[in-house]
Amino acid sequence: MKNTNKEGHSKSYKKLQTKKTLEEILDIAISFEKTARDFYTALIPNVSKNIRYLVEELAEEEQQHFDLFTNLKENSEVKKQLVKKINTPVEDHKFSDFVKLVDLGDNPDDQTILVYALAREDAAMKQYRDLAENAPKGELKDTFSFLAIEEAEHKLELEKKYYEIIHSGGPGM
Amino acid sequence: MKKIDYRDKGSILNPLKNLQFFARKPITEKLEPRPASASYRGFHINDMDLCIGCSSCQKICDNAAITMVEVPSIKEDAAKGIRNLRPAIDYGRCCWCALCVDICPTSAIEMTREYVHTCDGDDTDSYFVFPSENGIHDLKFAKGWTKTEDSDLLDRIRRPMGEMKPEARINNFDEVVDGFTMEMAVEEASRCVDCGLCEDACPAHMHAPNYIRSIYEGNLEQAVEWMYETNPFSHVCGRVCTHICEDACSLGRVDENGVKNSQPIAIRWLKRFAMDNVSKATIKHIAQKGKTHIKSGKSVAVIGAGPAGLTAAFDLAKKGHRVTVYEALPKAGGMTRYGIPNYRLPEDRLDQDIEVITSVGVKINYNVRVGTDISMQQIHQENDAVILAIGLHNGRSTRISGSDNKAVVKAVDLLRMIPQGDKFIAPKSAVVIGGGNVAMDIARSMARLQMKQHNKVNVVVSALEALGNSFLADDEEVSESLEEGITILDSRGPKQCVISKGRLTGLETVNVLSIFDNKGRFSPKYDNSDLQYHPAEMVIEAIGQSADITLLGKDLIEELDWDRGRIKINDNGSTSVEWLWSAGDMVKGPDVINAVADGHRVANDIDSYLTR
Amino acid sequence: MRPENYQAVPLGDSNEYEIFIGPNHPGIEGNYALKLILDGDTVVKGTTDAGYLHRGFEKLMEGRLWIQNLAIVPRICVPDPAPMEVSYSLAVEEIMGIDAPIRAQWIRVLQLELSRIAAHLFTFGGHAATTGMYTPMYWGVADRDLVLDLFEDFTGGRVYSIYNIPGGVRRELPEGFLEKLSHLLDYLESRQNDYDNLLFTNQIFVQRAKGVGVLSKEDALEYGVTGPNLRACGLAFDVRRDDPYLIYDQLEFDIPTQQKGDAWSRILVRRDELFQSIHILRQVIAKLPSIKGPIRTAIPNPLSWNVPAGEAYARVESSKGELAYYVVSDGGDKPYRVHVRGPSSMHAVQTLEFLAKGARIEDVAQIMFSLDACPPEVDR
Amino acid sequence: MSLESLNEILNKINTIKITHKHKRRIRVDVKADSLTTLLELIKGQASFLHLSAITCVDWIEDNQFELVYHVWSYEENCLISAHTRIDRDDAKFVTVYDLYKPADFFERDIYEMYGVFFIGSPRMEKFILTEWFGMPPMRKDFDSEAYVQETFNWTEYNPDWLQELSDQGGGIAIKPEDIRLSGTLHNKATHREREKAKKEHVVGKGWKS
Repeated sequence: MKNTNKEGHSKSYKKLQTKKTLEEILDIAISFEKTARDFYTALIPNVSKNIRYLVEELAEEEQQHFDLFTNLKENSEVKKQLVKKINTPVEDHKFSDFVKLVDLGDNPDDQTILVYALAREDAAMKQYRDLAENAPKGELKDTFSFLAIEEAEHKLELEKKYYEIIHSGGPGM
Repeated sequence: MKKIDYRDKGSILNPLKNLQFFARKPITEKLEPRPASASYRGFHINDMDLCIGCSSCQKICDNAAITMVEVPSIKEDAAKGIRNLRPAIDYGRCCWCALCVDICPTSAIEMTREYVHTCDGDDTDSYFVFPSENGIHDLKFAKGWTKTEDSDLLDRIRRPMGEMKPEARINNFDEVVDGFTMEMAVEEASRCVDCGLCEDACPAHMHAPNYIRSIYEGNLEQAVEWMYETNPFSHVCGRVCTHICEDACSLGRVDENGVKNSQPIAIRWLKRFAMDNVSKATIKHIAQKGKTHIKSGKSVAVIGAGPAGLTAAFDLAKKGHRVTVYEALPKAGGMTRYGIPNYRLPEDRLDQDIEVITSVGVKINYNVRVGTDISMQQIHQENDAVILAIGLHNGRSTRISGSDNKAVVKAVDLLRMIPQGDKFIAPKSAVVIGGGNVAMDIARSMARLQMKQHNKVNVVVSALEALGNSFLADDEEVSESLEEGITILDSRGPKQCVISKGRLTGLETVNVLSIFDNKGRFSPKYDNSDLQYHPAEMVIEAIGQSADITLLGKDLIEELDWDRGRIKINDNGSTSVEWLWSAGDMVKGPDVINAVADGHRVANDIDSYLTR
Repeated sequence: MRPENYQAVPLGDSNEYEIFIGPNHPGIEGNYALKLILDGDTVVKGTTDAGYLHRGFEKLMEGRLWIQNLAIVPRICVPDPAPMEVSYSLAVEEIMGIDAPIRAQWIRVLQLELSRIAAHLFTFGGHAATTGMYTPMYWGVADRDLVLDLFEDFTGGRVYSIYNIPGGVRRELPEGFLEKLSHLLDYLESRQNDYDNLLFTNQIFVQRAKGVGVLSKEDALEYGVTGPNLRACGLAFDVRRDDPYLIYDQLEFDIPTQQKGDAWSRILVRRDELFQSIHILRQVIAKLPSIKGPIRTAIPNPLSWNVPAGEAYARVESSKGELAYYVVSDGGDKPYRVHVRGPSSMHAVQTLEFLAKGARIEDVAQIMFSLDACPPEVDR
Repeated sequence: MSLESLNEILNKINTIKITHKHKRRIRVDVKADSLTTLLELIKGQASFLHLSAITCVDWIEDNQFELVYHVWSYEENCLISAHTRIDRDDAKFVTVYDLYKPADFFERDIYEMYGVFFIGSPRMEKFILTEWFGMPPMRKDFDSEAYVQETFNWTEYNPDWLQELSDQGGGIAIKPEDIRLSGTLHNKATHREREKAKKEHVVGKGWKS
């Protein structure tokens, strides 16, 4: 399996930049989450059974994002939460930034999967952040900021998991 | 003073002198309780949060006035040494001597200045009092008798453990600590209040109060007997145990509202003392106790001759089963041999533990790597049950840039080489990434080799965690490392291994701003602008470890159930595959005593499986 | 021989009959009884009946940890508990081969002398009451209460101080304690005239007490009499001076004596002793602030404290006389044997029986009280 | 009197063992048959007039009673403790009443508490334990705590707070007599012991859960 992270960035960036409404942006974001979810779901049988839980959790988390964005699009009430979220930004801890990204290969180990997922979230976060910076004030900017925060949050959670699995020997220790 | 003459006839009018009292102001005392003095021994109060339920008050009570009562709403926490027992006092027996106050290890129980209690007729129930922070009548009275440093009855301070001076120990792998003398051991043992919190906290539930008592009585053989009831790795645990027991010890509680300075009993060192002072022959004899001579006809294979595997093997062999242990490496002990340096655990001590275990009839096949030399299927076919206890022998890598250079090595691999006797040339300078005990082990081993070979120590430990706060290694490991000339750079995150022309030149790190999130979960946060460079000929990664499960083969991996990366086991160590059990580090994480406990659990379950 | 509603029993054809004094006679200090055979109102024979307060302390102590016994020993003599604690502690310390720090020894002296004052104040009243005078009893008890206030202040308990521990004392003196003590001593001294007028030179009392219960020096020695009772016969013996313990050899005090050996002599010796105690306490007040240092020599954790095998006979001078604890250890965590030698065991039995013989019935109570016997020392 | 001359007097007893514990305490150990001679000697020749106490110690494992005579000299300011041992099975000894009148009290006390009969003592009869007909209670083989257990009942309390705790599944866990009367302080609070106790108490009484 080829890692498509890097080259995917500019393409999707342009795609998003042209969108002008919240709904349009969310549609794209939803499609990204769907792609990610499908990617992880497809990966599940390819990894050794002992670490399958990692990929399953990743797929599940992407699904949650998918649901969240879909919900956001359809439900105006939820939009209030969007504003609330923007006011509590999540900081990027940069903990995993120096870990080298390698190809997933046919039979990736847990660390490779985590690093891959982290890189993916990092890219998404940065992309939304850029878009938010370049967007004019208003709903559009807010939406991008929100998405950036969502991705940052996911990255942070993954980093905690990364610390537990790689740096301390396993979860719950 | 006026002398009174015996011949004094006085005057019959003498009493009349007292008529002057009509002119004196009468003394009137109000008929109400007078405030008691500041150190009055009145009714008890008990701080429920400070109280740990150790029941020392009950033991010292000379009138048998204290009953320990179970309070279900208090959460028990064996590892922290908290029981849900609290004292209730029978004021029909109490004599207000305050010995309970003076012995309380945590200063939870105290006395107030309240001293009046009345009740109707036969309402004697009101004499049985369950003191809380508010006292008998829920009235806030000022404190009376509380413990002072003078009145404290407990011996709070440990007997110091002598150790080699840094200069003396830095160029060799001799054991650092001296161990107790008989006198010191007896004194240390005498400090014990026999609360048993240690026993509850110990994963293997070692009968620490019993063997401490035996040591106190000078009966070391009996102490060893107590130890072998629960732990065939008593030499090992006497030296390198994580001593959860000592964290639970009621004498180790320090609290800003309670006792300011108190040290737990050196349970681990006492165990070491007893083991070192009983002959191998006697220990072998003790280990035989309870061994059945009836052969069950069943056979069990154990994969991995570490503490978990061998404990299970020990138990099963004593129960009459034929036990074969497969060990990939040339000697037994697992991580205790190939992970722990000699200066902490001399090999001959470990050898003795192993020898005792094999003496009950455990057979170990060395240099047999399952999956390569013999297949899992074959083992399964030849045995009724199989225990997988292979530990965590794969070191994790940071996978930062340059970490694939051959001068970047993993600590577990290096540690394995040192006792194997490999001729290892230490680098003149090394950086260790990691802040746990493994990092300290390799750093200190490296320092010793450097001193031996180059006469100069140059080891830097770079850890994410902050010293004195989140640092993972034990305090004594840190302080001893520092004494040995090792530099510890805490709160540093590895950025890259700097490679120049294919050669490693050093490690670049960034600052770690914080380590915990607001829920106390590890979540390191980097400041990439704060860069540091540590030149080194070698970078040693000592972060996490994982189990090498390839020996299972694809099919078995697929057949087994897993739990977040580890083989899923039930409470008895049984996996989802009927004939397979798993124990030790690979399922519970690295800890010797946990592995021993696991070994017992698995052995018990297998025994009942085989004899059902 | 303890019939309820005891009636005087005529003995055959003689003029003699038997009566029973006690065990709760108001003229008796504590619970014990005297069986008297009377001829008219003259006592032909008196026999002490003890055991009403037997609580088996010596047996109890064999079943309790060394330190737990500290809560028991003061109970052996309620009016004067401090010497019990100190004596027990001294015996254990001797077996252990340790000494209490100097400061603790001074504080112990302070406690002992205060206790002596309290005990004597108690006795004055009791003795007077046996002659029908009750005011000294009210005064004595009221003034004793002021001493108890101080006990409460520095030991945490009014009567059972439980303040000593082998190796020292449990607590530092509270701040300002010595000033308080000094005030109390001033007050007690100011009361001297009152007490003298009311009791010691009051002819109503003196005439009743003079010549009653006369004990010669020889008889006193023969019967093992000690303390004020012995000193009232002219022998200036005091454990504090002649077998000194703690820091008594550094203190200056007189040993008051009288020559006649009767009830009045005995109460006069006690009166003088009270003022000697004040004199000693004044010295303690002057000296104690300059004695710094710890108040306890460390002993092991009491739950596993084995006192090495050995024995010690620790004597102190209580308000009643020679008090001694004979403690034997077999190296265990509890005493193997504790023998309490209370001075009253000599005074309340053989001496009393000796003095009662030939006495008049109305003097018996006074004789009992003038010996200042503490019956639980007999019973234990 | 000098220490030498005192030693000289003491050494008139052939089998004596003298230990000078400190300046005013001398311990001597003599055979039972020379004890009276010893006391006669030190009273008559060394002014040890005051019998401070006689103590009996029950050395049950040696099957012996030890009698200790503490005698004090007002002149020498010195206490001699004379130790002797007698057979526990044949608990008889001669009185020293003729030498020391207070022996009456002490011997009677020992007779009552240990059952040692003093031949010639004026009052070998009941004194303190008038209503006691059991074994002399100070003997080591008399277990007073067991006697108390058999003879008396413990007060059963059931205050509201205890009822409340019992309703929650808690209640009395370790009774004081479990610790105090077991003859050892061995802890009953470990999980192991409590689980064991719980199992035992299911059928028994008193366990509230």
